[in-house]
Amino acid sequence: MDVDTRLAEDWVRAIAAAVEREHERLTELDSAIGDGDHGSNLRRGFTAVLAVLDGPDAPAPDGGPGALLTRTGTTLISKVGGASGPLYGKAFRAIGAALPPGQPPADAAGFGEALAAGLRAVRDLGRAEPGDKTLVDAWTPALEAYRAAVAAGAGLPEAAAAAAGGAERGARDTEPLQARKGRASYLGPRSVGHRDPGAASTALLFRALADITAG
Amino acid sequence: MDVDTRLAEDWVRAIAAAVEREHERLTELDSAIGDGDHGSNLRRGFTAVLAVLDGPDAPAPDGGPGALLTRTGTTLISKVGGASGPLYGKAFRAIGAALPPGQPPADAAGFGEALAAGLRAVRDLGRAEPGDKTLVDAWTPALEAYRAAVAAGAGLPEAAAAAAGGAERGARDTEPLQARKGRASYLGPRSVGHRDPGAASTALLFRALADITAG
Amino acid sequence: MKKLINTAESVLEDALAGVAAAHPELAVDLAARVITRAVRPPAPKVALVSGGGSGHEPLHGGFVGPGMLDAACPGEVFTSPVPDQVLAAAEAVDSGAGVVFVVKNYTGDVMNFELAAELAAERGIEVRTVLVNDDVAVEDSTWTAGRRGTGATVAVEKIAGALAERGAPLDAVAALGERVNAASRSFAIALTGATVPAAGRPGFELAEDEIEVGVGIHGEPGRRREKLRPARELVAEVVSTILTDHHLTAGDEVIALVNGLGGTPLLELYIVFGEVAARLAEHGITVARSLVGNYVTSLDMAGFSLTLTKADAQLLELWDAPADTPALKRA
Amino acid sequence: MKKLINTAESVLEDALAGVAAAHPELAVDLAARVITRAVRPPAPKVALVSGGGSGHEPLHGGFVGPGMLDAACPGEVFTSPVPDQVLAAAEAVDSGAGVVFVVKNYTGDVMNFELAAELAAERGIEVRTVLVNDDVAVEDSTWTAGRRGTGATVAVEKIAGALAERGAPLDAVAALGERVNAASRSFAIALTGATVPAAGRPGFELAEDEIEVGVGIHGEPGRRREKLRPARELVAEVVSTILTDHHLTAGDEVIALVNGLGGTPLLELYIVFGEVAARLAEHGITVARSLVGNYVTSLDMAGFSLTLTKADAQLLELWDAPADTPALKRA
Ligand SMILES: Nc1ncnc2c1ncn2[C@@H]1O[C@H](COP(=O)(O)OP(=O)(O)O)[C@@H](O)[C@H]1O
Ligand SMILES: Nc1ncnc2c1ncn2[C@@H]1O[C@H](COP(=O)(O)OP(=O)(O)O)[C@@H](O)[C@H]1O
Ligand SMILES: [Mg+2]
Ligand SMILES: [Mg+2]
Ligand SMILES: [Mg+2]
Ligand SMILES: [Mg+2]
Repeated sequence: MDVDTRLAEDWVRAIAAAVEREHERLTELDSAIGDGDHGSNLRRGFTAVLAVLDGPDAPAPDGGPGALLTRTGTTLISKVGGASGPLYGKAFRAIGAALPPGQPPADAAGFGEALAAGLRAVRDLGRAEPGDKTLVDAWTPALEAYRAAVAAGAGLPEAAAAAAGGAERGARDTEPLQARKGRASYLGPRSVGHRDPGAASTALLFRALADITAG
Repeated sequence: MDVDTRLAEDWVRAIAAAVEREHERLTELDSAIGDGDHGSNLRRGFTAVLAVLDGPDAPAPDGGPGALLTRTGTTLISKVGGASGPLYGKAFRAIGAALPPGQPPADAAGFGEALAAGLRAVRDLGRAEPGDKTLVDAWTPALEAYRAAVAAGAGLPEAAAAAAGGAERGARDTEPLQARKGRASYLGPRSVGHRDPGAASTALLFRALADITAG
Repeated sequence: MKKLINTAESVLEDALAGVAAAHPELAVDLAARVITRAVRPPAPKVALVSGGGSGHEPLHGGFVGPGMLDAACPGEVFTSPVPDQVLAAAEAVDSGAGVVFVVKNYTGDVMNFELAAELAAERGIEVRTVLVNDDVAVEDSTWTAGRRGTGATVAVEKIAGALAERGAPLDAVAALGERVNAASRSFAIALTGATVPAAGRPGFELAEDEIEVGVGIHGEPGRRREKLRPARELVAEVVSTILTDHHLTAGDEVIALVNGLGGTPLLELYIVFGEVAARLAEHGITVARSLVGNYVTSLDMAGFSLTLTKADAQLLELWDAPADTPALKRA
Repeated sequence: MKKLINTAESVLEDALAGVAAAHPELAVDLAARVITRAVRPPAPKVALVSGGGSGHEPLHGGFVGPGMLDAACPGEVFTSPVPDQVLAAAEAVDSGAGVVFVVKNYTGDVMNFELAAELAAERGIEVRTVLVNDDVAVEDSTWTAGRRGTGATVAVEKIAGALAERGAPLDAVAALGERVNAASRSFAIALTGATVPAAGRPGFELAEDEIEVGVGIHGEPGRRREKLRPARELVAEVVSTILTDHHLTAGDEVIALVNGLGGTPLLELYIVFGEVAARLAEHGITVARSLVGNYVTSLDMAGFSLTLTKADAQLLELWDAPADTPALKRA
């Protein structure tokens, strides 16, 4: 299974559906250690992304997965706001840029490089280290699990499933951390004991990839 | 028993004590159909009256009951505010004016005339009719009961006891009325079913008179 | 009850100390409880004095200054000032040209200002009283103490104040104040009750989905309780209630005040104002001037009031005249 | 949740429609979500652009006008604006003299303004960013995203805005903005949480006798929870927290802002201000200028923040300079 335009679109739609389903939980997590808008931020963003995909100006079906993901990122940047808008926006733009047009669709290993570019974009912009209690803490183990699976010979479905597991573990593991970046850092030690909302949404993103690639 | 300076002062002090004891209840009544300040208004006023009575500038013990009651009224006017300040203030000033210096202390009948002057002052200023759901509805039956007792030969203690009963009955009887004066009138039919706070405080005033004149 | 106060008893005293510290352009007589301008206007000038219970800030102290009031006398929370206070204010600012009392129509305010007017007359001060009674939630009948005074007070103080500043005589200033009042109607909706510090809990309590319609600014309950609805519907009803009473017709111009009752964010007041403007436009009525914000509050009450003043050239010209007060400035 | 809104989703849109209707002196681009002055200042003039999440009104739209901002770009409630919006604002007001972004230090604001600055640079607009970070409740260390920007934003916008209005060049305006920020410290206490319309309930809930100390303006919880105490004690602690950080000494002059968070009556803010002035006097510090009111709010949150800006002759002179915005006017 390769990453073609169809798969990219399925992924984005699956994320949108997950955000629609889970936005209240994300907002609740953000109320505890942030400002209570993470769910509505992403929901607004992915609603706009769906409108683009369904609109007259949708990316061409033969434009390639890179263009679609780049467009997704651009839309997120221009609709989400907050910390998560630029971070996820830049991430999708970086993933898209790593899948240039005119190339054959990426395989599992190639897509792993694209996901790594997404994480690099997040870290370049947000300057968060692993352990700072941000979405980096879900994305990093997700990528590690993905790469380990690919190295062990897995295809995209298995690698994506591993990544989803890694992201969920990573999100859970943010609970004991004290935040050092973003709004939760203001709480100091009071941020301990809560799951990071951005890490939780990153887990949705990788779970969506696993879902749409699974048999 | 005649109304001398000592009795007038006892009366005022007894009212102050009753207000101190009951101000929360008066405020509660006023919250239901007014603005929730009747208790604190009267409390502020009678606290000031006590300060005058206990202060360096207290009315002279030989100044007569009229001077003391007039002074009480003046103090209420200058400290209470709201509707009840001018009404009770004018009432006490009228009662005081009806007990001029240099006269022998009023007897039960004479004091009845003074109480009637008090009610007249309230009605002149506030233009409330009986049945409008105001302190007039307690003062009017109090005065009637007082006069009936005096006409039947009662002295001050019995007349005051009758007045207290009349005032309490009158206050209770404001409950089914729809207010036509004061803040409660804004409520229209919603004022029905609540006791008028001013009628309730008038009942305290006559009960205090009964208490200090009773054996 | 959670409030930023020292004690319930010292609220007014402590707040006046804050006003004195914050506003060198005002003179605060802490003993008499009177706020005046620090710099007296050139005499003779008709003086405007207003006052009422505290808890409605910036009314009235926030409107003392060139172009509006000469003095304010704040009573205890939700309690009209006492006559001594009003008299002290009148004595402080009378320049011989007379004093206009701007009085909101509540029994307590009316009586206390009336007694003060008598005392002032005894001292040779000429007094006229402008009674503000704009609240259409109250029927003006023998069954009530008459309509309450609310948001129109701001327009009266601004417009009559501007005329006084130009040297108009006592009767003209008073007559104009009455004209502004007659041209104004208000209606308020509350989402929560107000908590008087001395009472310690809200004057009324509403459920999570209830509103009080036709509420007063002292936490007096309204005439009915309803379910909360979208701002658009609430405003449509408020506008039509006022228009029904006011006989405004297409082509008329108004000064519109969307006033917060103290606990409602400005963001929501702008939403309300947007709806007001849209509804009036549907009726062909033009918003010539407007104010959106907290002007006549009711402590921490959430909700809003709408005041519409039918405008004409004179009223607009005076509305636009300079004012320099803590809460209303116009260059 | 009880709010005067149509729907949680349309809050910003509906409020902007209200701003447009209420303020003919402003131009509101409803599509781009940008508020500018209706009358452009004579070019060339350095333009000031600010923005941030909505829910802090009058910040920032209420400070657009002569003497302060050229444009504001309001994001969704408590959510920073998006880069497109900021870019649209910059393009709308750049006269060729460059644009100063006034950005409160929150990760989202910083990132979105940074992306906008890149886009603006691509279009040949010179941009400088003044980062406001005055909140001493947050330690400025590798353990945090740095101090938050709160009340000092008003002083930055007023003072740098006045300098820009006089025709100062880009770097001078930005440098002065930074100097004002560096001279400012803030600290806030909340009595209740704020309810974001889309969330439907308060960001945090406090018991009937609890306060949140060191709270942020987005409903971010503070650093600790305590029992409510008299205003005098709370203020004493807030003042000493700021002074400890600020190294103000006897003889210094300050601009003091006692700011309501949205749900606190002005009456209480004056009580707080009275205590602030008294505490500062004890330290020999003079309040040279002050503001008391709702300037940087947090929706319906009850509570206050105190901002002290160490003043000097230049800052005071520019603080006093003319301004004509909806929320801050100076003749
Ligand atoms: N510097 C950063 N680097 C990476 N992720 C960050 C950073 N700052 C914040 N985040 C993520 O953003 C999430 C919050 O997003 P959101 O609530 O949408 O924005 P905001 O904090 O502006 O309200 C946090 O839970 C965290 O995972
Ligand atoms: N016109 C009037 N005549 C007589 N009594 C009145 C009148 N108006 C109000 N009252 C009395 O005043 C009482 C309210 O007093 P208070 O609460 O102290 O003043 P306010 O209504 O100004 O808050 C009412 O309960 C009523 O008995
Ligand atoms: Mg958030
Ligand atoms: Mg009352
Ligand atoms: Mg009252
Ligand atoms: Mg946010």
